[in-house]
Amino acid sequence: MSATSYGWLVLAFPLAGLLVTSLGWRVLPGRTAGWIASGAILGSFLASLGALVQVQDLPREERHAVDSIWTYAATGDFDVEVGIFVDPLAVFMCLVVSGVSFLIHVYSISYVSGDHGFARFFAYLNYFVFSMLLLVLAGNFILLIVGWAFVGAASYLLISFWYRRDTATHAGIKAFVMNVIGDVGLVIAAFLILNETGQLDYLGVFERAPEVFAQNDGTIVATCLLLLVGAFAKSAQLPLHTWLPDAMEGPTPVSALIHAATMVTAGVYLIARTFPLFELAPTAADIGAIIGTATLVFAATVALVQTDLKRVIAYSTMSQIGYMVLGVSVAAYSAGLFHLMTHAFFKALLFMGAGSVIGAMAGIQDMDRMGGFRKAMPFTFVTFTIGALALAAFPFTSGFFSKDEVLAYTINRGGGYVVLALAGYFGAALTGFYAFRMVFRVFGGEPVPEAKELEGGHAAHGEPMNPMTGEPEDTDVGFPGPEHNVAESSPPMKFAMAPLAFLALVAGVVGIPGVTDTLEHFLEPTFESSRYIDDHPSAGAEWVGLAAGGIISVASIYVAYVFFVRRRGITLELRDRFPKVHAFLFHKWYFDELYDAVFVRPTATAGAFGRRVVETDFVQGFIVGGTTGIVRAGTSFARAIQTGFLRAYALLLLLGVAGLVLYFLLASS
Amino acid sequence: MWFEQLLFFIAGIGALAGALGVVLLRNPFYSVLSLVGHLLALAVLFLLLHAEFLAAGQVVVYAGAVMVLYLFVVAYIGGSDEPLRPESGAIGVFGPLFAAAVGAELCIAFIASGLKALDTQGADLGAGFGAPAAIGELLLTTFLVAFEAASFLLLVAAVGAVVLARRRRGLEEEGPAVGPRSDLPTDTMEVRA
Amino acid sequence: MDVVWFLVLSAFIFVIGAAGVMTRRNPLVVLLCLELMLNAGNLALVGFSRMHGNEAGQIFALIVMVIAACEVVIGLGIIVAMYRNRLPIDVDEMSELRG
Amino acid sequence: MTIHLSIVLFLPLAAGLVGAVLPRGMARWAVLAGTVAVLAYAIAMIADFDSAAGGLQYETNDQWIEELGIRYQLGVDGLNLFMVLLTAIAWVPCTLWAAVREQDRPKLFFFYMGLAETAVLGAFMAQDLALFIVFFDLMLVPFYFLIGGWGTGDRVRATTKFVIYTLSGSLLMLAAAIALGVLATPDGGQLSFSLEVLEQRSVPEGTQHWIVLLFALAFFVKAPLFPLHGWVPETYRSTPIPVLALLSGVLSKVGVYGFLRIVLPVMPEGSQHWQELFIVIAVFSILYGSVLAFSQDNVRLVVAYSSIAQLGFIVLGIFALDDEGAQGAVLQMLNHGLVVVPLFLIIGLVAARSGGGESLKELGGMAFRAPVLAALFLITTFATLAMPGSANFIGEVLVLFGSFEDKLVYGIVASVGVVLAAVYMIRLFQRVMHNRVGPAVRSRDIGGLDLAATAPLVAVIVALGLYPQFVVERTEKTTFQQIAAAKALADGGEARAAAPARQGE
Repeated sequence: MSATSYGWLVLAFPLAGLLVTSLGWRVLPGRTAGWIASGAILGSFLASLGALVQVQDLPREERHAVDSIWTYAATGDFDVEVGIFVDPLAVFMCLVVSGVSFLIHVYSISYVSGDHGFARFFAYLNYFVFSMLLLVLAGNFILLIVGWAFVGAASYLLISFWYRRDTATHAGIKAFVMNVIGDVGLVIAAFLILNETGQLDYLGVFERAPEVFAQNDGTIVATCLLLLVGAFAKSAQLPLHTWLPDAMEGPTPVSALIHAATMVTAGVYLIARTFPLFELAPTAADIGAIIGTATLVFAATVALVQTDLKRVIAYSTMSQIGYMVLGVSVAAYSAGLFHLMTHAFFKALLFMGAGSVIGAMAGIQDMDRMGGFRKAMPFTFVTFTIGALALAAFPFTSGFFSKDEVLAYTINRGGGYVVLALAGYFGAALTGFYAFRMVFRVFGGEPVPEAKELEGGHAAHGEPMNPMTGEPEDTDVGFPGPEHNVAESSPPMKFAMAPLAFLALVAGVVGIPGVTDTLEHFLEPTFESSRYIDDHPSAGAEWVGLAAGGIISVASIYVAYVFFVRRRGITLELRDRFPKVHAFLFHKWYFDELYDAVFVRPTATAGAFGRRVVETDFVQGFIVGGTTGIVRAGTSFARAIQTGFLRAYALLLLLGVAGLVLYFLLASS
Repeated sequence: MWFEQLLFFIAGIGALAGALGVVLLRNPFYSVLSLVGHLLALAVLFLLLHAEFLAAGQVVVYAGAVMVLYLFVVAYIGGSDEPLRPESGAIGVFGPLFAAAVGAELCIAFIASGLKALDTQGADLGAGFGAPAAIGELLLTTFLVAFEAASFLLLVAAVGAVVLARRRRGLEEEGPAVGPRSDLPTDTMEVRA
Repeated sequence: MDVVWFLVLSAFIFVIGAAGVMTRRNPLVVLLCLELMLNAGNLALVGFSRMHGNEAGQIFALIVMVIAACEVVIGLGIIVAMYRNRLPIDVDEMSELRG
Repeated sequence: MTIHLSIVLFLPLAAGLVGAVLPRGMARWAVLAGTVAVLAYAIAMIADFDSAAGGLQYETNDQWIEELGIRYQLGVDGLNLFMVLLTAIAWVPCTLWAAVREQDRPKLFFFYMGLAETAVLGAFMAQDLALFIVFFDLMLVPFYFLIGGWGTGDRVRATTKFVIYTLSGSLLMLAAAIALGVLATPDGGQLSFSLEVLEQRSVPEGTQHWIVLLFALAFFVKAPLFPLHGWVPETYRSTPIPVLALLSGVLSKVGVYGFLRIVLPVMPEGSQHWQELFIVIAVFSILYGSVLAFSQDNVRLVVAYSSIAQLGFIVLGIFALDDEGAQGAVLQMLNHGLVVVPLFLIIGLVAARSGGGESLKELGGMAFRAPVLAALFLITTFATLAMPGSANFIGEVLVLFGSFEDKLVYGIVASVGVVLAAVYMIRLFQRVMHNRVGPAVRSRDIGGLDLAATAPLVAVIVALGLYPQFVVERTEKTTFQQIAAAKALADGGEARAAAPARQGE
């Protein structure tokens, strides 16, 4: 079988899983739906491995394959096939997506086992994985947009999975709309590409682009900026990030899968995929790098003060994606993608651990209420800590190699990029701090009642309530289900977390500078047309960077240790001393308030204005009123004539006859 | 030739007089009789125009049958005089005025301008023009549909008239309670039970 | 014999009928006046038929007579129904069509 | 296989007449059978249709009123092929929907349904301007009675408004059409309203201006577009659901179809003259409809205003005077009809589950006890907001691409409408299906017969989303022909020279 055949298989498995679980929701007993869905993703993962083997068999300079099954739409210049494009980048993404997805599917079997929407959940998950793989494998921009929007829709559905919660549905609509903004950006970008190159297929576009665009041509910069709009909306970068923290309303496996490991990194994939365009538009690439850096610092600062466990991880996700965006924007493609992979492992792991803790807390997500879970949940504690270490780039964990590779490449570009790299190191310091803030506050300290209860072997049972608003849940439906599962008692959860913990620790081996560099070599065929392909820092320089990163990481973890273990009151003191700073960070730099004032309210006001003034006064009053006024005047005239007197009608008739005859007389003479 | 012209003038004056009689006589009974005279005069005119079948039909069906129906109805509801009340309002003034205007226009059209293109002496007629045989043949060939439709129309009209004029019990029983309305002007032709 | 004179005559009869329709209030007489107008039309039709030497005009006149008969029958039926229902027999009183 | 368009055309009316003489209970099934037969015939026609041929197929061309040059001329080409199919598809579920519910005076109701289908099919298939107008106005008659006789609420007012609006529009169009026919007749030529002939004749440019304007007025009212949509709120509120689905899904297309069939090919100069104005109206309708749809409380009105926005997109695509734009508009005409019909049927189901409440405040939380209904609604919602992967997306993208080509600014402003569409449609779905259960809501899943009415439509939406090329390849040839003359003008060329020679000339 060829690489593309495997590519189609990769897509076919989750699609089949989607159809089976969605159409068979009434007949599938117990947890069957979950196992079917997981099996489908496993099939997809195996097919990705097959594709990997096949791609590696291709000659190095021709290491990509295209295939299409039917014409999607073709008219005029617009010519789109349902086609896939398989190359090392796509295979790499497929492996990451399907692999992590498989583990999260298995995790979910336990996590949502008590939920009324069990089959629905897995149908959505399979739909999501299908969409994500479609996005990754798409062979042209239109199909990319299709996958792009599909993951947005799946994300919407899963965020508002517990749809009786107002907060969840609000978060869902917010995420969806932000994503649609990104879609529109992509559509316009696709138009510009089509208009200039006459192509929509990747290969054709990349081939034609250097011929039609001058370096930093206005059109190509605009195109790339529009691509960035799409990428940033999906990857929650400034200023289109506000939906991601709210998206934590979804069930925790969803946060792990979509809002940490896969979908939100699609923007990084997009930039890497369209790198020939970005290299023609360095201005746009620089803007991308700057925004990535700004996001990573911004999100890290906000993560310092949030108390909702999942939101802290969400802001951490934004921050880490900032690193990736920075990486792919400074042409460190394999470094950015390397970080994408390791981040998928450790962030999924962190979310799973958080899910386990939230299960133990019976749905409560507030870190202020947590503490001392170390003894009650040893497995969760160990895996969560491994995740936090990798996030903090502790030496020789996976995050250590990937993050520092990004920063080393950035420094290597020299000039202003050094400033960006320094900001990156600053962000790294914050990262270590907030990562271990979580660890120490959740697992350290005195055990809270729930932790004690769990130590005694009883899972806590809380009143079902919305963790955001504290409102009681709609128990008629039972969302999100009365049962809460913790990893310690659920083999599927353990089964999912253990491999991820292992990978979070050791996945760095594929990218040890000067030693392995496996990933870089694997991805090279995709990026070999890049002008920066041979432009990488020496192994020595990278090791210097690694050493700096390691020191920063250890130091920041130590500071967290001091703040949260040794001298516990210090954070409160800081908060009281700098209340404005705290409020500023706690309110996430007031972005939500700003958008509310700038976009939401004016639209709503315009709607109200339209309804009250334009509709009533202009349309109904002026136009309708005018029309009906004329009609009414006409009818009142007619009424005046319609006396009901027969003879009056006869008179009018005769008048008409007289007039007609007169007309013909005059006309004929 | 002079005979035809003489006949035309006599019949024409008769027709006009009959028409005026219909309009001007106060008693409906006399109006009907006047119309009968008018129709007979018209039949003569038809003869002058070589429409023998039509003239016969006019006399037999129209003046004979239809007018008898009129007379019956007049007799049934009582043909009281309609007083020469001075017409109030515009209709009384404008009605005849417009009528006169139309008449004047038509006359201008006919005499002065309209028919110059035509041979006013009329076309040469073949033998049997307007004879029953010719008309009958036309009716049963070219104008068959019109003929059948007309017959159907007559049937419908006959049934309709029966339905309209039949005695309705419910109304009859309610009827006497209403009685003649006293607020009506007494000069209209009113039902007097 | 000039056909025009027949037409002029028909015009006069028509006008007299029209004036009658408008001035008389007894529906019976109004119907008679309508008859007058129809007959005027007939006369014109027959006149034209003579002029063209085409019998179609006479057929038309015949059909008009049929229509007239129908109209008379229905009209008289209505008048009788009015009489039975003790309504005033006056066209000015029949103004249910007022808008 | 020979296809006789007259059979397609008069089959529903015949079914209605048959239903009128059958016993009370049977009328509905007679008309339903008629609509199914029309659908079968339409599908056979699609299968038989030669997409490579550019001109009219299955043409019927007879003398009708010789003195006025009016011909009974029917024909199908790429432009109206799918409009005929849309009509055929839409009528079946709506009739079925009505048939499984108790109706007052069922014979009359279903007779009007049949008559309405005949009228709409006639308007789509007519190739003679006068014939088009006859059917265009005939459409009004059954809908007038259906709304006035079977509507709810203040139906008299609604009907009156609807009739006054559309009638004044179509009267102006009648005047314009007569003027067009007469003025286009060369000295000594035979008066003709046949579109083929009119395309060859020309009317002075100054005259074209006002004739196009009058046509546009009628079509904009029918569509409806801002600011001629004054009849929409009341009419939509009062119309019975199956009739409303047809009114919004199919009837609204007749107007925009008229642009492509009549206005652009016959009066290219006039169309090009008003291009800017019409684009502004279209863009404004997109924004205005979207914003109002966002702020409506009544579910029907949300969809009503969303239709205004969608029709704005279609008009934008047409008057972009670009191949892709026009192709997108044609595709979108089909797509919009296909999504609006199930949308309104679902709204009917939803209202039945909330004790008749159609206000968003009274609705909510239905999904749990009605998962299948929710799934159907969800797919339709996504298709309506033109999510990539639906045929609507391809339609909208083509429209936008077409408008970007020459009118980049308008296109970008219009793309704001895409975002707003996401807002109001998701809001609609969410407020109905999600959130807390509304006070009067008694949710239950969709019944078998209603499923039979809606599910096939949803299946068609999904299928088209997978393979929009099915429509595109059959329509594009004719679509390009229809706009060729006006497009050439817009590009600065000569209209008549650019129009490709039609077949049979």
